[in-house]
Amino acid sequence: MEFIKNGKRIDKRLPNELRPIKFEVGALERADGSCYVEHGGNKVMAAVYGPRAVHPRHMQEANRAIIRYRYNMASFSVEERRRPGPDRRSIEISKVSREAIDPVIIKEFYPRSTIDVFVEILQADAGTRSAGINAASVALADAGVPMRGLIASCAVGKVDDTVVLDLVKEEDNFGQADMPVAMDVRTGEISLLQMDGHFTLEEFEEALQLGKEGCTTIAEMQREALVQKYQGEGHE
Amino acid sequence: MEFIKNGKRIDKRLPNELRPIKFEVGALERADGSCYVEHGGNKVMAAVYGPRAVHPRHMQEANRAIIRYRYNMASFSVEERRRPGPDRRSIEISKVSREAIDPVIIKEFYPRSTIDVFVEILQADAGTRSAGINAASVALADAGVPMRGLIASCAVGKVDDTVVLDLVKEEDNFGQADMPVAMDVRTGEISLLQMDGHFTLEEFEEALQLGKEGCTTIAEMQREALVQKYQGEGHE
Amino acid sequence: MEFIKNGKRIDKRLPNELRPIKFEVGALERADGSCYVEHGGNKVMAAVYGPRAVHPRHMQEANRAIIRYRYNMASFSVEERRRPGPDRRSIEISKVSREAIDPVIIKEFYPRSTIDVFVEILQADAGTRSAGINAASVALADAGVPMRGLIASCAVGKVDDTVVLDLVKEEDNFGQADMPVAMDVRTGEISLLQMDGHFTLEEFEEALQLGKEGCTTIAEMQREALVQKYQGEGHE
Amino acid sequence: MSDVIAEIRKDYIYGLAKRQERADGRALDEYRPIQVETALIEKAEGSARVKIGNTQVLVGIKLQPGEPFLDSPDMGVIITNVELVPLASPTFEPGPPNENAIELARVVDRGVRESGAIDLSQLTLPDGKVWLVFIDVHVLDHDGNLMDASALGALAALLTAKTPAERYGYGPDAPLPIKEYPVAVTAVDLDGEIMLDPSLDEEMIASSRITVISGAQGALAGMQKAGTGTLSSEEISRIVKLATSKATQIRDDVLGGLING
Amino acid sequence: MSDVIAEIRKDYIYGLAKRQERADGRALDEYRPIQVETALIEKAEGSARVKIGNTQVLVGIKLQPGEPFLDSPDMGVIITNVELVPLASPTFEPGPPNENAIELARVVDRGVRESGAIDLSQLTLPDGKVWLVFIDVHVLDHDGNLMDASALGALAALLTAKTPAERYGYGPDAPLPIKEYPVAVTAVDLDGEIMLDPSLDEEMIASSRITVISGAQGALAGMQKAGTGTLSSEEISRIVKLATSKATQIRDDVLGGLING
Amino acid sequence: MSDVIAEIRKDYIYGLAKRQERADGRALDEYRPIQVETALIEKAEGSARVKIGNTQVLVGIKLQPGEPFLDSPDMGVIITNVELVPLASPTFEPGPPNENAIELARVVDRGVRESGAIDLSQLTLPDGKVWLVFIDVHVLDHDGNLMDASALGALAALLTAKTPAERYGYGPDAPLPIKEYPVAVTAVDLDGEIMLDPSLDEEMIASSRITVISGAQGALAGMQKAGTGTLSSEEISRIVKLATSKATQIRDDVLGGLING
Repeated sequence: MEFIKNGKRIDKRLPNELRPIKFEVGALERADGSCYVEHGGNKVMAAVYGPRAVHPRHMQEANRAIIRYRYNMASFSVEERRRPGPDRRSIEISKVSREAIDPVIIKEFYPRSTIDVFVEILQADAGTRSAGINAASVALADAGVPMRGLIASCAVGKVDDTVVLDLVKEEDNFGQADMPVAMDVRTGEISLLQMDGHFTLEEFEEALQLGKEGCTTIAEMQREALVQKYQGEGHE
Repeated sequence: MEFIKNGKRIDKRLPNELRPIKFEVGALERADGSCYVEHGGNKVMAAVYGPRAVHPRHMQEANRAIIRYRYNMASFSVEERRRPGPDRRSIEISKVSREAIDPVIIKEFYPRSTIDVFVEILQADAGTRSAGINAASVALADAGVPMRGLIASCAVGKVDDTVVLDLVKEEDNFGQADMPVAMDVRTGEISLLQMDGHFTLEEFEEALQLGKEGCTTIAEMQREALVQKYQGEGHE
Repeated sequence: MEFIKNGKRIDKRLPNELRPIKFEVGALERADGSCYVEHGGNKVMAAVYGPRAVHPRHMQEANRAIIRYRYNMASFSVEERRRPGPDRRSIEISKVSREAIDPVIIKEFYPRSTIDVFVEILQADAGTRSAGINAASVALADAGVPMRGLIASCAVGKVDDTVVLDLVKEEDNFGQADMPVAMDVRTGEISLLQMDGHFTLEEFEEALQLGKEGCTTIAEMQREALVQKYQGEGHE
Repeated sequence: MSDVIAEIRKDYIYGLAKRQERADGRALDEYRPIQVETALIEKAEGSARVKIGNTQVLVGIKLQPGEPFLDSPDMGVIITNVELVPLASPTFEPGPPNENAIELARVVDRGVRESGAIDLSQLTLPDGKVWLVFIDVHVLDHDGNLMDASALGALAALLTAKTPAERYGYGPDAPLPIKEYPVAVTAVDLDGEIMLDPSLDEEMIASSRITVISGAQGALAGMQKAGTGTLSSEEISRIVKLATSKATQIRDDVLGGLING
Repeated sequence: MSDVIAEIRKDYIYGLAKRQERADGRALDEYRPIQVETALIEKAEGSARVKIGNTQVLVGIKLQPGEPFLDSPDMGVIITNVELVPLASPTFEPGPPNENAIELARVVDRGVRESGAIDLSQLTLPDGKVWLVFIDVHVLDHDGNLMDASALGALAALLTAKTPAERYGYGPDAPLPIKEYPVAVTAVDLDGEIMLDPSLDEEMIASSRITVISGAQGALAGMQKAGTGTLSSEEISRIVKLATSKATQIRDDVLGGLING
Repeated sequence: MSDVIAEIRKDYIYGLAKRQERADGRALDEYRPIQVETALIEKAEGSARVKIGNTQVLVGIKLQPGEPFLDSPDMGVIITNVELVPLASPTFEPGPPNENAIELARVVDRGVRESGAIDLSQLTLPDGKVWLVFIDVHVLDHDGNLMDASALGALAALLTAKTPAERYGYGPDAPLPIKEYPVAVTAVDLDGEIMLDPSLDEEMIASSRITVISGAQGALAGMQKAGTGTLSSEEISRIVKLATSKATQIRDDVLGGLING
C-alpha cells in the first residue's frame, strides 16, 4: 500500500496536517458539562458529571476529588458491530485517558467527591482516544471544573518511512508506527504517551515535536469553541 | 393452523373459558408465605420472605418497605433445557410482575425493610407470568403481609380473528395477539398490561373486558384457597 | 492399562510410597508467610496474608478471625491451557481445603480480621489439593499465625485392585478410586475426606490407614522445613 | 433533587394538571418538538438521531449475515439493545443493561417485530444464512419519554438502512423491506388527567405510564404499562384512542418524508 | 435467629444427643419420613420430587444430543447443576451457584458418575453425537440434608427418564441404561454421637458432616466431609458402616418400586 | 503503611533522589539483580521465571492449533494475559483482571507483536489452522517494575518454547521463529531525576512512569506512560536514550545465552 504520493497522503493531507475538527460545546442538557467533537471520521460525545458524591464510600479520598473516566464505543461505531460493554482495549484507554486529563484538574477543591467523565465513541476512524480526550477536556471546562489549563491530544505515526500527523484508519492499520500523545497546553508537558510499531530515535524525536504542534493547534480550537459558547454570557 | 373449530379451541375450551386452576396455600415450610399453583400445564411455586431487613443499606427506603420480585424458570421447565439464571425476558417479567402486585401492598407499615417475592416456574405452558402473579398474591396473603386486596392475572389473546381467554402454548406461539393483564380485585383497576400482536381498537376493548372477567374468576379461586387454609384456624 | 508390575507402580514406586517432596519455606517476599512445594510433578506456591482487616465489613466475625482460602490453577499448569479464573472444581477445592486447615488455626486471637491463604498451582500432576494444603499449612506457620499444629494431606487410591498411596496423573485418571485426606498431625484426626470411585469397606479401611501414614510422613517433612528455616534464628 | 423539593415539585405539577396545564406550557396531549435526523453514522447501515425536547437518542442499525433461529429458518433475525450510558443522566450507571434498559429494548423490539414492520421473510440469503438486523439504541440525553424516542429512532433508522450485501458478496445493497410503520405514544395519568409525551419530571411523579404502539391503519401492535400505579379500563381506553390518533399525526409529520421518500 | 438463641438451641441439641435423643423425637440413626414422587414435570425427560421431612427438592432430567468430551468420544455426558433458589431458605440469595451449591452438585454428580449408575457407553448416537444428560436439582425447601435429598432425587428421576429419541429422529424413546443405584447417607457427629439425616438445626451446630454414597452391593462410590471439624478414623469407620447399611434400607424401602418396576 | 509514614517515606526517597541516591543503594540507572530461569514448567511449551530484585514473575507459553483472525488468515495469533494473583501483593484482589493487569498484558503483548519478535507468518498449519500462542504471565511477588519483569519473562519463555506439533499430528516439534528481541526498560522521574527499574516504593511515589521497549537494533517498538504526572519532551528524550542503551545491556547480559544458544 502506498501511503504518500506527491507529498500528499491518501486523504490529500500534508504529512503535518490535521483532519478537519469541529467542537460543539454544551451539546447535552442533563450533563454538567458536555462537548461533541467531529474529528475526521470520528464522532465523539463527552459528558462530565460532578463534582458529586462518591457512592461506594471506600473509594473516597479524604483531601481531594477522584477522577473517573469511561471510554466507551457504541455498537454501531465500527464496521463490524461490536458487543456492548467494556473490553480490554477500552479499559486500557479509559485508564490512560484518565491519567492524561488528571494533571490539569484541581482536585483539592472537592475532597470526598468524584468528577466523572464519560466519552462515547459514536463513530470511529482512528484516533478515538485523542478525540475523546479533546472532547473531555472541553466538557470539563464547560462543567466549570477548576482546571489549570486544557489538555489536547492527537496521534502521530509513520507511513512510507515518513512521520505523519493524525492518522486515518488505513494509516493506523497498515502503517509503521502509531503514537498518541496528550499535552498540557499551558506547559507543553506530556500527559499521555503511547507508542507501538517502529521508530528510530530520530523519527521518535521528530514525531514527538510534530505531536506537540498538533496538540497546540487543537488547543486553539478548544479555546475558540469555549469562547464562542461563553462570549456574550455575563460573568457570575 | 386452525385454532377454533365448531366454537371450540384446540383444548376443547370455549373462547372465554379458563384452563383448570388449582391453588395450594402454604406449600413450603421455610418461607413466610407460599403458594403452589397449577394452571393448565403451568406449575408454579411462589414464596414470600419478609418484611425483613434490606441488606445493601442504600436500598432501604426511609418510610416504606421495598418490594423485590424474582421470576425464575427452572432449567427443566421448558422443552429445550434452558441455562439457569436470569435472562432478559425474566428480568422484564420480574419488573412488570413486581409493579403488578405493588399497588395492593401496604408498604408504609414496614419502613427500611423488604418484602421479597420469589416465583419459580417449574413447568411452563403459556401464561407463566400470570400464574406467577396469582401464586405470589396468595403467598403474600399467606405470609400475613398487609394488603388492600388481592391481585389476579390472566392473559387474553386473539386466534382465528377471535378474542380468547387464557392462551395455551400453541395459541401463544402462533396466534395473532397476546395480552397479559393483572387486576386489583377490589377496585377492578389494572396493574399490569402488556400486549403484542395485532388488535383493532374494538378487539382491544373486548379483550380488556374478557381479561377482567378472567381475573375476577381467578380472584374467587384465590379467596377460596385462602379461606380453606385458614378456616378452622383461630385468630391470634 | 497395567498399573502394577512386579509390585512396582508405573513410576517405580511401591504401593505405599510417596513421590519425592520438597518444601521451600518463605519463598516470597511480600506475603506474610509463604511456602513453595514440589510434590512429584506438582509445583505449588502458597502465600498467607494476615491476620488483616476484612473489607466488606459484614464478613467480619465479632469474636474470631475468618479464614479465606483460594486455590487457583495457572493457565499453563496443565496440558491444555485453561482459562484463567475460578471454575466449579477450584471453588469446591477451595472450600474443602479451607475446612481442612481451619481446625488447627486459633481464630479467637484475632476477632474481626481475616487470614487469607492463596494457593497457586503452577504445575499440576494429580494431588494438587493435597500439595496446596501442605504448602498452605507451612505458609501459615511461616506467617506466624497461631496454630494448634500442622495439617498434612495426601491422596490414597486404588489401581489394579490394590490400595496405593499418592496417585500420579495416570493412576488418578484411569484408576479405580481416589481419596484425598488431610490430617491434624497432633491428634491424628481427619479434617478433609473426599472419595470417589469404588472401594469395598475393607479397602476403605486400608486406604484410610495408608493415608494417615502418608500424612504422618509429610508432616515430618513440613516440620523439618520449618526448623531448617528458623534454626539459627533467635527467638523474639 | 432532595426529597422536600421533589415533594413541592410534585404538588406543583399535580396542581397544574388539575387546571389542564403543564410546567413547560404544553397542552396535555401535545408533544415537545420532535427532530429526526438520519444517516449520521456512515459506518452503520442505518442510523437516526431523535430529539424529543431535550431527550436525545441515537439509533444505529447494523446488518450482518448469520444463522436463523432453528424454528424459523426462513426469516431474518432482529436483535434490539438499549444502552442507558451514564453520559445521558446522573442516575444512569455503567454496567450491563438494568431492568429499565431491558424493558425499553424489549418493548421497542416487540413493536418492530409484532407490527410486521420488517418483512423478515425477505431477509434470507442464498447460502442458508439470513440477515441479522441489530437495532442499537444509544441514549444520549434523558429528559423523559425514552420509549417514544427510541421506537421512533428505530423506525427512522430502519427506513434509511441498506443491507451491506456487496461487502459480503451477496449482490447490490438494498433498502430493508419495510411494510409497517409502528409509532409509540406514551402517556401518564395524573389524577385522571392524561398527558402525552411525559417530561422527566412528569414521568417521575406519575405512578403509572402506558406506551401504546400502533400501525399505519390505527391497529394496536404493542402496549406496555409501567409503574406501580393502577389504571381503570376507562382511562386505558381513553389513552389507547388518544395514542393511536397521535401516532398517525407523528407518523405523517415526522416520518412522512422518510416513508414516502 | 440471634446468636444467644442459637447458643441456647445448641446446648439443647447437644444435651439431647448425650441422652441419645433428638429434638424431633427420632432415633439417632432414623431418617425423617421420605417421600418420592416421579414424573411430575411432563416437559422433562425425567423428574422426581423428594421430601425428607420438610426438606424438599425437585429434580428434572433433560436429554439432548450433543458433542462427547474429546477424551471419551464413545460416552454420553452427565452435567449436574444445583440451584439453591432464594425461595427455599431465608439464607439463600439470588445469583450464580455459590460454593455450597457447587459442592452439592459435584458430589451428586460424582455419585452418579463414579458409581457407574448410568452406562454411558450406551448413550452414543449413530451420527457421532451422544446424549447429554442434564441433572438439574431445584431446591424448594431447605430444612437440612440437601445432599441426601438431591442424590435420591437424581437417582429417582434418572430411573424414570426416557431418551427423547423420537423428537430428535433417533428412533423410539427408551429408558436410560441404569446399572447401579447409588444412595447417599449423611451423618453428623455431635460429641461422638452419630446422627443420620441431620435436620437444619443439627446440621448448623455440628462441626462436621459426612456424606457416604454406596451402591447396591454395599461398596463405597463416594464420600465427602464438610465443615470445619475433625473426625477420628474410628468415628469415620462407624459412620461408613452405618451409612452403607442405611443406604440399603432406603434403596429397598423408597426406590424398590422404581428399581423393580 | 499509614499515610503519615507514607509521607515520611516519600520525603526520604525524594531527598535521596536529589543527591542521586536510592534507598537500596543503587545508582539511578542501575537495575536490581536480574535472574532468569527457563523451562521450569514442563507442561508448558515454554516457561521462564524472572526475578528483578524481589519482584518475581512466572511466564508460561502454551501453543495450540486454532483459527486465525479473519483479516489475517496466514498469521499465527498471540494472546497475552497477566494475572495479578492476590498471592503476590497485599493490594491485589481476586477477580478478573483490573485495569493495571490489562495494561500490563497489553503493553507486553504489543511489545512482542509490534516488534515482530515472532514471525507469525511461519505459524500456519497445513489444515488452514494456525498456532495460537498464549503468553500467560503469573505474577508471584510484586516489589515494583512488573512491566520489565513480565516483558523479559515473555521473551525468555518464547525463546525456549517449542511447538507441540507432534502431539497434534503436525510433524516434529520446533522452536518458535523468533526474529527480534524486544526488551522493556521502565523509568520514573522524581523531580527531574530519572531512575530505572523503580522499586515498589519509588513506583508508588513517582507521579509518572514510562516504559520503553526497544529491539536489538536500538529502534523503538513500544512505549507507555502511566501515572497522573506530566513529563517534558526533554525528559522523555533523555529517558528514551537511556532506556534503549540499557535494553541492549540487559539483552546481552541476561538473554545472551538464550539468544545465541
